[in-house]
Amino acid sequence: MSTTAFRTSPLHSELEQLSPTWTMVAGMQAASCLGDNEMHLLETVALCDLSFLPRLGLNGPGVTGWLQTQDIEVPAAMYELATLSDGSSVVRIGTNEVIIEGVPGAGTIDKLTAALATDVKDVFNVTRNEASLALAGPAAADVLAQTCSVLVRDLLEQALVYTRVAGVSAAVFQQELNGCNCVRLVFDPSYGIYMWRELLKIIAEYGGGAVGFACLFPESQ
Amino acid sequence: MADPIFIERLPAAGHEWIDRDQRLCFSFEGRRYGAYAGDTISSALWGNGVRLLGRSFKYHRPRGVYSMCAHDANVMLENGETLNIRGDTTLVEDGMDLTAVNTVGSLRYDLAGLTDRMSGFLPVGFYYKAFHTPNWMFPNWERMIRDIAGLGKVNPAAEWKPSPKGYDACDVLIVGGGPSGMAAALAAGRAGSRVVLVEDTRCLGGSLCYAGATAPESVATINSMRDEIAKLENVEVRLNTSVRGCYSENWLAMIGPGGMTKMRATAVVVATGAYEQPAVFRHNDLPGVMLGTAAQRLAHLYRVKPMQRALVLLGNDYGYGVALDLKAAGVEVAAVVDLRETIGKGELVHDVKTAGIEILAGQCVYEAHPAGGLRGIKGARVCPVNSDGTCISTTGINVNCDGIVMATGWAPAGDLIGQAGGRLNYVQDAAQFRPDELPPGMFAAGRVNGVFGVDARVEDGGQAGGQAAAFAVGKELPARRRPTDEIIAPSHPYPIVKHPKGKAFVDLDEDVQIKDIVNAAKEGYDSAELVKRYTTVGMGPSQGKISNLNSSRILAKATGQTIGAVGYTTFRPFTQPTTIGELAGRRFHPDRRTPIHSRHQAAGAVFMHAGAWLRPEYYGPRVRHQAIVHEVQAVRHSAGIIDVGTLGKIDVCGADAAEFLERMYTGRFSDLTLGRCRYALMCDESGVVIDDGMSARLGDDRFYVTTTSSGSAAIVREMKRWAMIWGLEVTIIDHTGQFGALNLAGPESRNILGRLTDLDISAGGFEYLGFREAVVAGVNCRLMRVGFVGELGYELHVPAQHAAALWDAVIEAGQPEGIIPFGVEAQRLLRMEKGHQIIGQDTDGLTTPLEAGLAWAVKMTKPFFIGQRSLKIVEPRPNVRALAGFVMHDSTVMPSECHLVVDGDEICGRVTSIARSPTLGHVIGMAYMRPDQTTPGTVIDIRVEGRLVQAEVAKLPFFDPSNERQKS
Amino acid sequence: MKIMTCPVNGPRPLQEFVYGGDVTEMPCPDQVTDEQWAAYVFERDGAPGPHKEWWYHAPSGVWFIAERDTGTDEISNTYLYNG
Amino acid sequence: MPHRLLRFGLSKEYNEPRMFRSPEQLKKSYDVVIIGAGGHGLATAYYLARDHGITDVAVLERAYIGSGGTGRNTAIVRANYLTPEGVAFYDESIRLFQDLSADLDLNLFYSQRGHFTLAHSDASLRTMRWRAEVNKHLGVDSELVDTAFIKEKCPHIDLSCGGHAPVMGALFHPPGAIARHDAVAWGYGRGADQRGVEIHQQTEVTGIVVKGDKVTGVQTNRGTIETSKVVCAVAGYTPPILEMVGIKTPLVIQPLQACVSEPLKPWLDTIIVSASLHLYVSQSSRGELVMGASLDPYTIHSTRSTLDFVEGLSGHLLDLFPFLGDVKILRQWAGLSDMTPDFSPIMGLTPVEGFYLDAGWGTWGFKATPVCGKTMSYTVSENKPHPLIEPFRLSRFKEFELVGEKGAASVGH
Repeated sequence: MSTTAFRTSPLHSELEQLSPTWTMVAGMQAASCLGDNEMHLLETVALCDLSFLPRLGLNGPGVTGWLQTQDIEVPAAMYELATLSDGSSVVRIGTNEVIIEGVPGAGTIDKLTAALATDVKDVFNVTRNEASLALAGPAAADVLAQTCSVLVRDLLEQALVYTRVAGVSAAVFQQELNGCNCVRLVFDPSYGIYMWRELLKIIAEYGGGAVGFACLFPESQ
Repeated sequence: MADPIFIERLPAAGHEWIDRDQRLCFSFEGRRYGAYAGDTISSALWGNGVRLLGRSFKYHRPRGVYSMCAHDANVMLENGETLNIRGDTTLVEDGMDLTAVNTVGSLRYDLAGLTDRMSGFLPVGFYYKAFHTPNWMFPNWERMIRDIAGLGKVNPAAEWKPSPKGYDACDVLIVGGGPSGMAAALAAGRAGSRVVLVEDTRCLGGSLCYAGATAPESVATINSMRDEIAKLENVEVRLNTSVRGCYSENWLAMIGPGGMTKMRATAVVVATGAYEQPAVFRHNDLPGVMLGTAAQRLAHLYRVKPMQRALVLLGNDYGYGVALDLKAAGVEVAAVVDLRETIGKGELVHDVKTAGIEILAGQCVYEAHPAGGLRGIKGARVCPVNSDGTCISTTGINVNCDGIVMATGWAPAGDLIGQAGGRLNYVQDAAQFRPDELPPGMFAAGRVNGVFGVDARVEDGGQAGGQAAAFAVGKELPARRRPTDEIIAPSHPYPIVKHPKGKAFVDLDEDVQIKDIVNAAKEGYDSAELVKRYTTVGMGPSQGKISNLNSSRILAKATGQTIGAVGYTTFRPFTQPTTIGELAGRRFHPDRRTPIHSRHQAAGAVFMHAGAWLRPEYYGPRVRHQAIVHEVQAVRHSAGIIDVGTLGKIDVCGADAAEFLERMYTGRFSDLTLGRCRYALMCDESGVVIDDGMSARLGDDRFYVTTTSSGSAAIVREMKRWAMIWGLEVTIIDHTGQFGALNLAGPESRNILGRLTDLDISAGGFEYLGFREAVVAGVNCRLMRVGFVGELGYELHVPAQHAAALWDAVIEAGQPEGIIPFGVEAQRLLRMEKGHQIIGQDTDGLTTPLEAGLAWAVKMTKPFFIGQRSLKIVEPRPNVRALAGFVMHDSTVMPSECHLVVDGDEICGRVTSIARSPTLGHVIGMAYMRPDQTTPGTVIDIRVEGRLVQAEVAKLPFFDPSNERQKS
Repeated sequence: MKIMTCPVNGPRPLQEFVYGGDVTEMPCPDQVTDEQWAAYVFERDGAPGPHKEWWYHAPSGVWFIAERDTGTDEISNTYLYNG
Repeated sequence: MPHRLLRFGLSKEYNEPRMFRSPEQLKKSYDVVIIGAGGHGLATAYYLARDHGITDVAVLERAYIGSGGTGRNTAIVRANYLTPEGVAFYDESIRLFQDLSADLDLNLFYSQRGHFTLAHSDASLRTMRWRAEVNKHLGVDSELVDTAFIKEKCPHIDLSCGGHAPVMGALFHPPGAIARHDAVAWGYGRGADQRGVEIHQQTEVTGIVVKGDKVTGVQTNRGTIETSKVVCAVAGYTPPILEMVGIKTPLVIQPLQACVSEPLKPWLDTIIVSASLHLYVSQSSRGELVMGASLDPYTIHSTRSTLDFVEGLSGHLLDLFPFLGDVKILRQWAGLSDMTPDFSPIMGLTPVEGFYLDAGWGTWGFKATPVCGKTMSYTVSENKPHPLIEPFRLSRFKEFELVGEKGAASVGH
């Protein structure tokens, strides 16, 4: 079975109102640019929708073993993020559970999805259509502190935490994108619009705003 | 308009808090006054000679500056927007227009002031002893009492402003920026801790900012310590920030300029200082009578001359310093009245003597002489007194003065310690409470710790800071020893003088007098808590900061106990009144939207809140009822599509998946073959129905189950727990938010779906209750042939990011048949025509499957399922109620859901679902009734608005009993 | 605010957790009297003191057991369930 | 001014009689020992003495009169329950409350305000109608009302609820009232004391002597007492007492928190409850807003306060009354609720002869105070359950005959 239809970001309708430049990434219309003020916003704090990044979840007793056959080493430690050769990252979120997140142009996820098509024993595909945001810029830490009891300075390098942000369960981790230190939030897409709006309200108080993904993934242009 | 009244201040001094280059203008009770930037409302008014600043709560007695730091509630103002503004601590803003709260008429001519004259008739708890007979009169009395009581008026037009709220953490939090707090910050900072030092005033220094003669070196001390602190990068100072509450594990609520910060501190140093306590004597509440520290604050911080001619009533050497400060401020000190028989030998005493101020030892102020209708004082009578507060004679001497300054002792500001579960003990020699057992990670320093000398406070703070820093890193605590303290500020054990005419106030907030406490004790309210509850002492806006100690003293004397035995009432948050807005913060309301939300908006959906979800109730522009009928007819005659993405969607995977479902659900699933799905009903351990959905078999080791929208989170949780307890090889994958789902229903649905997939969906190829995985409209899709609405229908489940595309494709494909989206209401109606129950609407918190007509979905013969054992207990019993369908041919009066099914006086049950069926053309419904009533044809009575209407029990389903349509 | 240490996610504010009640052993349904079964379903140990409790870390979906004194609210130990 | 106040102004001395004596020591034995000098215990003592002539009664209190739930609740009285059993029971309580001030000759500030339970969803609207219909069927004044009616009675409320789950209607219960909770205990205490009952404060029960299946005595920190009848009326402190007699129940203890604002001029005349917002609020005759929320989410036997509670409550309060942002909260506190699975109390006889239970008071204990006194005193003197409390028997659980009041809990717990 193969999917040909386009994907839609949970924030598509919100982004649309900001009259963005749309760029097709991994089957999704993604907002690459929201105006010419973006670099300036990044100097305070900016909010960016990264829901277009392909994500694949795997669960089941066979996961680690099978990934090895696919030449992917899953970090032994829980929540530790490892970066693969093509820039995708892999993280263990349970004894038998793993998430892989791609970046524009990376092939790992397509490869694995194809391999999974032939039923693999004890490896179960977990759909990971989360809403995925980046808080970028110096004030990102302050914005997070207003919504989450886990502070940025508590976040370890290369590790994610599952906590609550603005009352919503979310995975939070730090990531440097295009030289810009980002706080990444990944959570249930049904909360996407709520979260987007609340964060924008707070960010506005810092003089920040929404940006397209191109300023964090310039090479994808 | 006349120029504002403005009286010039005392000559500028180094440490003053006012900015003489900035003149402000504000009005109070209709008159305009000048002020300097940095003035608080109280300092500006007092500085302009205004003495009457407020009225008391009960007797509406005139009140003025008392503590000058809002430890009393004398000066409470409103400006039409904000209410109960604290005059002592609120800065004057240009253009403010203020009035005092709780006056009848005006502050100056307050009609309610009469209550003071009648106070003899209104003793402690008077309201418990009248107004209740005759019974019918009470509401009128209560109205009157309510109108008199209460302080500020709320403004219903006031708009809500979001207030920021943030989390923070530090190693050592130091509460209070006085000498001990600053020393603690330095010690902890130098030890390398991440330190946050909070001070609730505008600058560091604490009491040293206004210490004057009581600590001549103070300004130098502050400056040097402040500079040292500034050098430490790991010490952060937060001014104008106060800690309002301390909760478990050093979780502290702080309010500052940026709203509320929720601080987690590994260690806390409480350096909150002490509340100066008033003396109690007749008319001790009138304008002009104030605490020593209040006079010092006025004189040093705001350069306001507190009065012209002062009488200083004191019980410690500190008071001598206050007398000197007054003199330095140009106040004529009429005399110093020292409650102690033998006066101290300290420097300050000596200076007072040399200053030629008369000292009256072993004397007390027996009463103040009111002036101008209680709006001030003109003198006082001074009498010889014993240490226990009894006057040796009451003739005494009269002293003229327009102010009485009281320096008789302290109570530790131990609120945070108490809130955290620490204890204070009464220390006889210091005549005050002192921290005893402190909870782990909490340390006290300075005056709150009973240490008063400046050097001693610095030393004490240093030790506390050192201990806190050690605790923060789990090191052993360095030893602590009490610094030697040249005590100039102990407390007098009983600065309280009775007067036959009363009006000697213990609690100014609540107008509680000495005799009130004594009488309460006499009546049997003889413990600290009962006295509080009966007299309301300490229950006012300042929560007893300057009344609880004297109240305990009086109670102890009245009951012949020690103060230690009487103790104090429980400390509770907040240390200062805290606004609801600050606590509420931004008010996050997480709500959920399905991936198809924007499509519904475009289609004119009217949304309803279903738990956190927003769901289309029906689609406009038609009005509600017409829209629903329209949608129902589309489904019955052609095709409709509904977003069911809110359903719980769970993958149950693993070798034991089938066994797991056998145990979780009442039905059988081990025999569910590949490509089939089945209704799934879940009970709790007591056999009560809690959830239902569909379960489909994706493979030998993989099932896909749906749950109710509201139940999903809890069901996933419970599945995970049971899977673990049973030790089954099964993995629970929650796809609820990750999947979108829609239900394509109606006779035309097969044709429409056919255009979107290569899957064989012919009647034979994809039968009723079949399950398939196939590509539909270019999307990997899970298809279930279900019949919830009683038509040929397909539930399509796809990854959330593809749901919108699928929805668009189906709508597009259905154009020839005129497909339309339908909402929750239409679906409810459709399923009812089919007699399908909705768990939670047609069942309640105690319904078993046996009562709900769901016995068919329960396989009691299985070895085990959750709730089975309990059902075995109730199964043999006759049901007390049963769910059945009914129809109404005459529906001029139509019942609503939850109208009762009655038989005479007996309640037999209730209507759970009812509607006029567009398809059948009459009213249909489901109701609980007595089992013997459930035979079709039986006529049941339903009470509607007091009258009985008849309905005829009918067989379910109402529509398409042979299920031909959904199976077609 | 109360802090609880999830064996997997570490110390977190209590709001991130869901309380799952005491850990109780389900008796074998066919070997108990109706009364014994009712006792299992309804009766609780409501007295203050050390309890073994189920707790669930909602953001990560982890169930674990906490040994907590319901009188003092002190948590002495938390660990994953193992049979 | 009422003539009753004249005596104070006219006499120099304050000659009010003592409310309750404090007996020097415990007697060797009593006919009945009641554990807990809260409203329930003292009311039981009062009616035992007044209606059943049993005056040789000791009421034992660990701390001070009314120190438990009596002085910690939000003082709301209502009868708009869901089950016929519950409605009949609480309706009798209201009837007793209405004359109680006169009966005890103490003004309890029993103030009939009208009680609104707001519905924010069609589901809760259904439950509200269900309650209204059952209430009316049993002659209790309750009605399902629309938003216009709510607005008329409570003009300042924001029915849009700040755009989150707007109010769709409400269950209106005119008899809903508030009262001065402490005074209820004081009044019953005085009444009992005047009739010879001994109230012993600072007296903690350390054990209960049971011979065979019979109660024979009570051990306290002040010595042992012989008695054949013990009433346990300690609500949130029940489980430890039950351990003394080896009785198992479904009771679990959860704190219920409340808070109070500074006094305001009257603006809220009704009692407003919202289950979905976890909020109830009324304005006391002193002018304070008295506010409560739902139970704390887990078991703990301590009355500590939490910040989450008052943060959440403040947010929800602003949903309904957005103009209260500047109003200040003075104090928060907590009490212990002894919860049952069906949200109905557990009352009456127990497997231990002579041990009578008055528990399971969860969040509805204060409103039941008078009727508990009435029915428990009957039950104790007759040694058989009063008809009104028969459905609340402890054995209902093993009989799987619960009395489902969950739907009528003032706040969704």
